[in-house]
Amino acid sequence: MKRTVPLIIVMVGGILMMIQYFIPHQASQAVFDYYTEWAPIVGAFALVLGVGSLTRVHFHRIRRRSKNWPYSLAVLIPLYAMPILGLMVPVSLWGGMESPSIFHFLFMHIQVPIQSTMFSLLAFYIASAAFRAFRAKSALATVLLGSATIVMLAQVPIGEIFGPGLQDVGLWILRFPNLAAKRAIQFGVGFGILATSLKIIFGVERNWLGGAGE
Amino acid sequence: MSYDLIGIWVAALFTLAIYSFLYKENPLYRLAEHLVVGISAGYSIAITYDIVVGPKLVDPLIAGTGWVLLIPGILGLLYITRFMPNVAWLSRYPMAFIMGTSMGVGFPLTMKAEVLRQLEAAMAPIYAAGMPWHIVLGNLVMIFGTLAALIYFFFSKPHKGIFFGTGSKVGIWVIMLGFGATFGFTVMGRISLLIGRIQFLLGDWLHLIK
Amino acid sequence: MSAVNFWGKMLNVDRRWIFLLIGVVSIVPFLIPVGMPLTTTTEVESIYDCIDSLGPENAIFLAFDFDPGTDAENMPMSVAVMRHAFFRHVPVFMTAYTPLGNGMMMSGFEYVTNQELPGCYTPVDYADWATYRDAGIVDRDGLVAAWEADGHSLPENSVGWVFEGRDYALLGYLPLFHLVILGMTSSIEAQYPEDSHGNPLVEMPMLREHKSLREVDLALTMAGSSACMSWIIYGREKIGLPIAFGVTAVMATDYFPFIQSHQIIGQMGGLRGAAEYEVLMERNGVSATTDKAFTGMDVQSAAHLLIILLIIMGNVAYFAGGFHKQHLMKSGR
Amino acid sequence: MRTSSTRYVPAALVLLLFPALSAAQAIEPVVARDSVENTTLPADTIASGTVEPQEEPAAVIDAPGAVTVTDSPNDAGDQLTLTFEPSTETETLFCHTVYRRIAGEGDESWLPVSIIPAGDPSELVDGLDPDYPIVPGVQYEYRIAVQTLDGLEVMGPVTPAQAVAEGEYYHTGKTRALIASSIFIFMIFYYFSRAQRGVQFYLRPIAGIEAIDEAIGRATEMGKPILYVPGLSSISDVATIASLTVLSRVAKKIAQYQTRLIVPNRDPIVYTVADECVKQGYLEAGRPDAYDPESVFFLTDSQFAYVAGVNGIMMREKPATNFYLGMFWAESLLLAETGSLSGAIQIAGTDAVTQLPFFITTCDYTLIGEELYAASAYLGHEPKQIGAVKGQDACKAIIMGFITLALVLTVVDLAAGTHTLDWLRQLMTMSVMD
Repeated sequence: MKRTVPLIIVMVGGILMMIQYFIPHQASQAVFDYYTEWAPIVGAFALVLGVGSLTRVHFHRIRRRSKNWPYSLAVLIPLYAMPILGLMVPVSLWGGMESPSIFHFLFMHIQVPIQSTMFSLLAFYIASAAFRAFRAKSALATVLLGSATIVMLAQVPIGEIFGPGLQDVGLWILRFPNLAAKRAIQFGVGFGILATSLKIIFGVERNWLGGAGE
Repeated sequence: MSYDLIGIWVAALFTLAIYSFLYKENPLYRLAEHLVVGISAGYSIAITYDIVVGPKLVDPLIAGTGWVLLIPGILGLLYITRFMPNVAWLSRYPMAFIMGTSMGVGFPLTMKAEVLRQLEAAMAPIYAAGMPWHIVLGNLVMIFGTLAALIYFFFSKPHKGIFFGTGSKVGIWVIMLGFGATFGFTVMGRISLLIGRIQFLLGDWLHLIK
Repeated sequence: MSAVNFWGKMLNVDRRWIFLLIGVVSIVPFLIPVGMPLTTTTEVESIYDCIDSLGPENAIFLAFDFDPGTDAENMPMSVAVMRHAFFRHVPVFMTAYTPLGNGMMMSGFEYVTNQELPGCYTPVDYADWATYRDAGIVDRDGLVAAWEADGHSLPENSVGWVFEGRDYALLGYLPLFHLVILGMTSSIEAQYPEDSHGNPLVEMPMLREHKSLREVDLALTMAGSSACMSWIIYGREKIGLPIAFGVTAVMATDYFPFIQSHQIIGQMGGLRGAAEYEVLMERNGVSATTDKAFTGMDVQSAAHLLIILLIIMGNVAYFAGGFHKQHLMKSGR
Repeated sequence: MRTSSTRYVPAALVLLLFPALSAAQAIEPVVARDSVENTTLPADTIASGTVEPQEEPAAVIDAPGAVTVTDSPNDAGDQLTLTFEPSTETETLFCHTVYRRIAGEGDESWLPVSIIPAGDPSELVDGLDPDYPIVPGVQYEYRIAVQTLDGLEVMGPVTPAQAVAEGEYYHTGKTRALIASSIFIFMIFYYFSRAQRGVQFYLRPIAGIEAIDEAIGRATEMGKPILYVPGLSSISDVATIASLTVLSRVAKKIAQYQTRLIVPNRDPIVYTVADECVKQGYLEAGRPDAYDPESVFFLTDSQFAYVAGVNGIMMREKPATNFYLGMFWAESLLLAETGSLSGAIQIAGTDAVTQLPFFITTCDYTLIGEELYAASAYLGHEPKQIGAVKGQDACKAIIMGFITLALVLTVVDLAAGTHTLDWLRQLMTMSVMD
């Protein structure tokens, strides 16, 4: 009941959908139509997992008054305020999801700038690592850095001053050797994904069952 | 002050709060970091209810037209049991449903789109009439490079001898050329993100640039 | 020994100085713009040509498959494509792969229709032109004529009208989006009974003309993650839907095999790809000026030069200082 | 298929351009120039000849001819394929309209299922339009009308469909995907079963794996701890699973050498599993008493705060060896940079292609992509995992075989002027659509 039934569901669901692909018949199509209708509904609830663990971690921090606990309020308050303001309060400056509203404001003027700025920090870190850590320690690392330099120059207008050929070389690297490497990796990754799918469908890989008690 | 103007000032404040981390970690940075976690999760809940759970589950149920939807509805609700230690195992049911079916659906399609199609494209002719030399060279590099890189990721034979030894050596060189391209593009991407923020700060906020 | 110390000190410089350096290099070119010319590549040109060959009888999908984190890269390309489609009067269906992408879709549309910016488009809400629709005026030219005959005139900055349901539809986010793509191959309306403003799709003229993905001429996915692959696996391979990618630079190199295998018609990679599109639009008179992506290219140039210099200096210091001999193990990769 | 479907676009447009007209047609197909002259004739008998021109002798145009209906192959019984003889008229012909009704129903049931502009091929797959679905097993009747540029509509004869839509039980267009999938599944299960029967497989040595022992030994000599970062992703990530397998082996080695281990975690579930792995490793080494519960811990769930925390550990504890195995995003760069400055030996491994270049340039050893999976099978000694690696290898060998064959054929073609490569490619080519 606890492990066997989920394993059966995975196996039946997986094999059914795999076979379904090859059968165009209306009965098979009906199975598929039910699936496309139901899966988003089930999938939508998966959000509960993330929200639940966030709530649990931060609620504990507040209750135990652990170090920096007030920041946990900064997680929990918007977490619950957003859906309440967006869905339950009538459309006004306070409620609703369209601009202007608190919901829209929190997303557009706090979430978006913070998240995009977070990622832009990496420009600084990459510069620092360029100086302090990227080493041509071996022939292979040298090839990597060389190819990177050519591509970096070829991608920006200033690359032109190093001669018109540089851009062509950069594009050539992208279109041929890069393509070869990525295609080979893709074959490997593709087979890896397929093998993992098989292992999960046939119950060889059961790690995903973990973390929910015995 | 208008809604948008306040918005730009608040956004600028938080942008600077994040950048202040470059100097030193500080409370303002930490506040911003936590806020973003809460807001993005809260936003996802609201949107998911508004778009899926409401119109596709709750509305038909209230209208009494979709009793069969109770099945996926209840299956979905079982996710909540994850937080009740005694019945946490029930949360495996919806997971099993989603994982099994999506892997089953994906299997033949992945085989077709990522393996067979790519194999078909890898079997390209090297030369066609009127092809310039660098394309022909490129085609040769592409075909031999793919083969060599595949040899590098081949684990069943030792990397010795002409075929496997040379092959894997050429393979790793081709892979490094490819990684060089990735490296260059990654640097480009990170700088672009910085450019986006500077355009916001100097343009939308301070109006120093157009 | 003192030489080693010098190199060692140099390598161990407080990295905040390097942060400052990159900050300065990224700001100065904005204040002194040069506008170096940019050459365009076939990967981007083929997308441009494809959209340029379409008209009001066609339709495209513009998928906002990215989160705010990659806004700076994906938004300029989305905006460029949207403007181009509006210019050619090609109906645009807009979707999102994630809930946050839904917000990006709204923000992209708001940017293109921001009446304070020159070259904007003026949106007409679905409800606002209901009377014309009821009167059966749904073709574009007739609609614009009737709308303007009733005393509506374009605002100062605007270059054209866009009618909701005729020229664009904001469909938004749905979960398990790969299944949504599959479902839309037989019917768009079955997946999206309403758009994100709550308008019924079934009445929209653009949906009446394009009921499923089979009747759509191109899907562009603006992606910051491997979400774009769903369009290939579930759209392209199912019904042969033509796909174009607009991806972040970090991912761009991975998708060259798909261009060669003709699974995608073209690809815009990062800010540079968006800048190329802007250049193409300006060159062909689609827009009066280039936009943010092209302006950013000066900074991109300067920053790339700086990073390359830093790599060279770092390696010189490393090898001159003899740090490469320090590791006792046999040298690795 | 694509071209035939896009042709509905202009067709539908026509419908919208003449909403009144098309509405009238839907209800009562008539043959008249304008609505005033509408004479509702017995629809089934209408042919072009019956129309009497009212004013100046207008072009009386030929009605379209016979309709041939066949069941579409490879569908769910919701499509019919139509071909018809188009009207011979070329000058004033505007379009053909295809009407359909269930056999035996009245004239009011005619549905204008498709409009085919003049000049387009006179064939159609009916049933793709979600507004006019075809029900499997139902007998339909068709008729084609022609419309002239000046709005005249002339009806063709009513034709009962010669076929009824039926769903098929096998999609003949998917045979290649079926063969490929079957070969793959067979290979994986073949090696599974061989591995389970105890066959020992050869796996080539991987440099990074061999360095693990050396790196642990070095840390022991120096009396410094070892840092192990199991990636930042969740437990469902294949890379995380691989990393945890490696971790239990590393923990076993460390237990033998009695070196200190530090494992900071970002994901709460990965943390619990990692803790179990380390405990298990110590147990297997026969030193459960040496296990320090403080060594595996949950740091924080926020990406950059996690990096800051790990970097702090690196600067304070100065570990002799850093392992970064698992799934990494942007933080790879920050971790590896700090590690290289602290002078540690670094061994990295991930399947995140975009992060690999940073690891390669900053770390001493890097497991590239699949090498990480193989490493976990290698170290984990689980027969099925090794079997899976072998099965995937066999499939890669097939791919290599095809590419080599194509290479040979292209050379043959160039030398002999034949087209053997085209032949091979056609053998592989699948229709773009299902």
